[in-house]
Amino acid sequence: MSNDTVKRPPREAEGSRGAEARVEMYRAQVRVRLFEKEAYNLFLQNLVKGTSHLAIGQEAVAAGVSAALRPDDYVFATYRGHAHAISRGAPMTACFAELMGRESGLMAGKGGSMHLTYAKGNFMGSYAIVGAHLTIANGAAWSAVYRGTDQVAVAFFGDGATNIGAFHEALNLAATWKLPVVFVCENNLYMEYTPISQVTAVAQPAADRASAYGLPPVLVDGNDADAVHEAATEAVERARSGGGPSLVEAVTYRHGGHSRADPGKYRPDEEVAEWLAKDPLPRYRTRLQGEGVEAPLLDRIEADARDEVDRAREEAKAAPPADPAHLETEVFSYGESSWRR
Amino acid sequence: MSNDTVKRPPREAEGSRGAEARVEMYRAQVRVRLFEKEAYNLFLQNLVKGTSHLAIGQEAVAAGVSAALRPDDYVFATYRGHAHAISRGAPMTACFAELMGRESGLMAGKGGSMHLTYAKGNFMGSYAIVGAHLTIANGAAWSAVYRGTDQVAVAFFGDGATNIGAFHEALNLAATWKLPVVFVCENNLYMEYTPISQVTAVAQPAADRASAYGLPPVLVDGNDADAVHEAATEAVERARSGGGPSLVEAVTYRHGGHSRADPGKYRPDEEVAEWLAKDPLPRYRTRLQGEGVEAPLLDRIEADARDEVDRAREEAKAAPPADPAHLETEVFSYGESSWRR
Amino acid sequence: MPQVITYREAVAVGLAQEMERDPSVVLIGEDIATAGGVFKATAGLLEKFGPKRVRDTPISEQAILGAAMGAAMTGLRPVAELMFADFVSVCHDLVVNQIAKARYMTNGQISLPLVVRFGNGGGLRFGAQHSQSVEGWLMAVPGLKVVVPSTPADVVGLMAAAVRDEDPVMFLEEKALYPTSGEVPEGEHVDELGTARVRRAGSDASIFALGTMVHRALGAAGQLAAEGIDCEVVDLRSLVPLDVSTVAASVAKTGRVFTVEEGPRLCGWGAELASIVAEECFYDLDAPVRRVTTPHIPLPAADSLEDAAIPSVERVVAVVREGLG
Amino acid sequence: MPQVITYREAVAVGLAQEMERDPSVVLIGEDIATAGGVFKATAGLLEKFGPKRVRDTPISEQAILGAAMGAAMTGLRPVAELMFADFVSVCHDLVVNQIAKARYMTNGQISLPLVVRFGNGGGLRFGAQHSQSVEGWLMAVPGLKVVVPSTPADVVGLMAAAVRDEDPVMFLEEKALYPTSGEVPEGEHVDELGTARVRRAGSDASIFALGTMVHRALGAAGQLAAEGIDCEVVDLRSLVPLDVSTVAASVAKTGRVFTVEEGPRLCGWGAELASIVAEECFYDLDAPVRRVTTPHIPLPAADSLEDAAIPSVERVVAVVREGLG
Ligand SMILES: Cc1ncc(C[n+]2csc(CCOP(=O)(O)OP(=O)(O)O)c2C)c(N)n1
Ligand SMILES: Cc1ncc(C[n+]2csc(CCOP(=O)(O)OP(=O)(O)O)c2C)c(N)n1
Ligand SMILES: [Mg+2]
Ligand SMILES: [Mg+2]
Repeated sequence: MSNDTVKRPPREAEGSRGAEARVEMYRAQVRVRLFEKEAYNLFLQNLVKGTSHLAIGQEAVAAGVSAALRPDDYVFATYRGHAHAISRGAPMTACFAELMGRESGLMAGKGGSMHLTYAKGNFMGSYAIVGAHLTIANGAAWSAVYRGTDQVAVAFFGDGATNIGAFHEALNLAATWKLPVVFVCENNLYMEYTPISQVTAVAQPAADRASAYGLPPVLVDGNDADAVHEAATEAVERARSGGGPSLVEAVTYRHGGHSRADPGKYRPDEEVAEWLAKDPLPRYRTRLQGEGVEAPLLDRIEADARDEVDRAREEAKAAPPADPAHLETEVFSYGESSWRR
Repeated sequence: MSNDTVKRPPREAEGSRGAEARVEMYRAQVRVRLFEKEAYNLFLQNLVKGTSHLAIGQEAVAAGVSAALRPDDYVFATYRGHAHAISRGAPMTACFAELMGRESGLMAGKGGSMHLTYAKGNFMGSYAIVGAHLTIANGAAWSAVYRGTDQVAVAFFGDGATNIGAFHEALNLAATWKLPVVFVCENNLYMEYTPISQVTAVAQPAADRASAYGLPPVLVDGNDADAVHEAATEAVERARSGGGPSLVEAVTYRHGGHSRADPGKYRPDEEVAEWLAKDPLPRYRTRLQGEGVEAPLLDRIEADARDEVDRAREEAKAAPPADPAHLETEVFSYGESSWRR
Repeated sequence: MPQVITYREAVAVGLAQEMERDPSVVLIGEDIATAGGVFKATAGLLEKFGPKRVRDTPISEQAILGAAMGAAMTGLRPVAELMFADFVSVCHDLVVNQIAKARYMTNGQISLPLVVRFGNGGGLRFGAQHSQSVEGWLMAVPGLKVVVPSTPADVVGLMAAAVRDEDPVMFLEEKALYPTSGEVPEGEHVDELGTARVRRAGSDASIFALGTMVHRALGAAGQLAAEGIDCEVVDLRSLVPLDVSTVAASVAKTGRVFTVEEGPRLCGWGAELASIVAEECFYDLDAPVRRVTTPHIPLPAADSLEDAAIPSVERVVAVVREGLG
Repeated sequence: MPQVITYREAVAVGLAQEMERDPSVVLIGEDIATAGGVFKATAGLLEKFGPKRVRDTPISEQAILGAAMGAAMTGLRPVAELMFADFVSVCHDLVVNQIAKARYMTNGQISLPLVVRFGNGGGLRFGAQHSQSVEGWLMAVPGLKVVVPSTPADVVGLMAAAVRDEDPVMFLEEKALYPTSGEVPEGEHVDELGTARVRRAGSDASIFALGTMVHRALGAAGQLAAEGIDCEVVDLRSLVPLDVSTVAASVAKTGRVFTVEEGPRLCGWGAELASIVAEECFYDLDAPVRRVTTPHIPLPAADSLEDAAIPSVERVVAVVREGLG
């Protein structure tokens, strides 16, 4: 075994459903929400130069699934991957720095917002060609089985990805080989601007396809971290114990547009209002409080996250831009780009 | 409308299920069987130089579906497409000549066995990259709807094609746009050498996927031209009347190997024996006779086909090889290949 | 009176001109209808021509190109958008094995009058999977025509030529040029595929460029003129067919050849052009052929890196100066 | 004692050598296990290494390469077969956007020690969709290494080097060479990527070739020698890395450059090589660089046509003779 990303010893297992774990799921959602809002501000200030795809409104999915995972599990995400990167421990400062093209960025500016990767946290990358990473997640799962570990691979993707060929190939291979993969479809009802229902032959783009791979349909409320966590825990256990892959469809909504400054105006006002009312954060906070978690603790979590985000943003802003001296490094394993010998 | 392949006036409709039509389905199977046997002989004599994929054992599918079509419908096939070409009226002489690389070949030697095309019969080609032509058939169907005709497009493909991305994309688009396409999966239980069951997450690779596109499962005995014809007629009517696509899985078997001289030894002897006993030709002949069709009529059909095939083979053998003077013609519409202006 | 419009607007102008003329012209692609395209290049066409002729698709690029191909062989003239040019990779089979080869394999039984539109190239800080210049990939495939306009007028005129062509045309719209403006002729405008344009006449050196890089080459020529170096800038406009005679005439005049190419170093159109010159214009050459390209790297996202990667006016100036020095 | 084996057998020999050495080497592909591959190049490996290490897949090329990529980034060294090289088109995204770019985009966080094997090239009368030489497509993509062996010994040695390499290597096996035989060294054999070989020394002209075309170039050199023309034949073996110094040394010696390339004319490795020579060896050149290629057409199926399309010994002889005349 040659690649040292796999040698890290697993940290202690997470995934308990106790009150503490649920408070942590709240924290996870708050951290992402505040990070994303700040990313948007930086975009409006023209400090994030390329594009960025925010997960505001969808935080419960990343939080619920991540809490069901072990640190040595593998996670693969899309261009809408800030939430997943942060959930796997990617430092916020380096994330902001990457978005702003700084030398201290998570990938030193080479990847940008759409490609956040944090191999130290087994966050194996964000992929910007719709569908591709589903097949790659299979590979990580296959490798885990081959190496005799009980690691699980998770791939997050959107509703739109269910109509691309790679989705089909990935699901069939995973099911046939009984790979330990959890495919998590974040169905936010829209592709870029087109409603998924307009271009899909079935009502639930993922769940209604599960049977085509011999899998049971799993449909959850993607704005409820507990529901997501429960479904994910079951799927992860199934994968870890040799039961093969799962396809989980979490129905959710992005509060903003698809990317950058898209105002998302193609969506009916009532629909937006309805989903804003289902905002996973206040909903979860209310639930926790209803179950006896003290408000000051939750306030504290919010304040801590605010501080963390503010600090990270300022640090990142202060960092120098990516250095053109490194333009040609890391094309090949010997550190540079030369195609000559 | 600029392409003159679409201007041909439709010949009279076929598709009746009367005795005469069924005798014609027998003839269709016999013609293909004898053509294919001859093609194999030519291969063994090294007169067919490239590869060839025979449909011996699968003739009932082409016969049953073709009898349900109108001459102005569009047909798309795979590299295993001799049967479909002949069913759409491609002259046997030109088909043999194409297999042997002759100037008089159906495509003057440019295509070969895997790419038989006979646009005059709306046989829109044989495609050798698994799955691609399913998406292309959609285009012909879309065009028919756009032009306001009631033409239908049919795509034949193998069981193995159900696991490639293009299959999924084609089915979803066809179902979403309600295109008049009939997708006919000829499930002969094997890809090249690997059983389809070994690499597929569901038992019926096509029928068990229909629901993923909101379609009903259709599974028929592919060794029974009547059963195929019935299912195809229903699917074609549905398509023609605006009901959208169908996915028909016809279970069948190839008597020989995948291609060329493959002896097909990876298949258990009992399995081969079982399927040889279900040979669609003697079975259909027996049925017709049982229903009162006179033996001499059927003998006559066989003898005629034998004559036709013999004559065609000899004519093709006598033809000169493809002329290198035409090597660079028909790359572009102005007749040649120049990339310079 | 000629109008000034953006390169982005020119796409819709060109398409509308052809759609009005010929009812067999239809558009498909992701988000091209209601949203007017992610680059807004098809804005207004749904409103003008209706949902039958301007259709949104699922994220299924193979299905998109397959639909275009099947429609083209049965009487329509589809124009398919692939959004970012990088996405040609998910439907490469349709492009290289099906669309490019159908006429030849069928000995002319099948014609494919279709256009594929791509948002091509970098400069927008989109990173390695959304910034590629794919004209070299396409040029390498027999059976495809490849066009890269550099001005709004060329977008309109070459689009018209592409739509009217009986062969599949890969139409590469330079993303970095969408916001740029220029004059377009009044009335119907139809240009000719396979014709290069000398954008600036000169006698000391020939700079061959394409798309976005034409403007950088012109910028460089301007600076070099101030130093007394008189460059000819040739906008190739079309890679297939390639206007070799205009290339050769320029080389005969200047004897010095430079190419300015946005793609990475290996096997791009610059290599092909250099090889044509080295074979056919050898005795006209007074100095080595020099190619300016992006280094052989994936494009980075950070602005400081992307700016260092893609050929700049300064880099072109430096290479030409050194090449003549 | 060196053994004589076929090019086809050499594939399995090379793979077995590496699989014995390193348990992280695994194979996947369509029909590679039970059937031993459609080219029979992996025959016997299932029996030797078992179904865990040699796995048949569905017809799902994207899934195959995705599995290889995900496995490579998590500790395995997969070798994936794509059967006919033409099929890279159905998983081009995995090759060009994912595998090629992962290390760069992640600034080295991800390593991809994997090999993709392809049955490359024509000559078998398989027609346009099963005969392509795709090395040019792959060479054009930053982040990929590209290897094309021409002899059984090179198959073994370069396969070992490819498997041991930390980067993704595209390993193109020439279908037309599978039945050819040659000596392979005894014992472990590991070669080096990026090294060209002078297969025949000569002083009048340099002929650069790859794979199947190396043998045609040697055939031509033999005939030309009889006419008193002394050709050097350089087998490039590897396009990335490219052994530019061996190329340049040969050009310095002969001053006359010919490339013999199986792919179609535009934007292949021959164009790149010609452009390198035109840029870096300009003052060594005594005559135009001449490229021999297949015309810019899809490959036809008929034997008479395919033979006329792909460069033949006679064509190489004629071009060199004319080029020196
Ligand atoms: C193959 C491919 N086609 C198109 C795109 C452009 N694109 C980027 S995101 C997107 C919409 C994806 O929708 P969905 O899968 O629902 O994910 P979401 O953005 O809603 O999270 C599209 C079409 C792409 N990146 N890759
Ligand atoms: C994309 C692609 N992958 C692989 C192949 C090689 N190949 C040709 S036929 C075949 C088996 C196809 O099996 P199936 O779809 O069941 O059709 P059948 O040959 O049984 O009619 C394979 C793998 C191909 N032509 N295209
Ligand atoms: Mg979505
Ligand atoms: Mg089959």
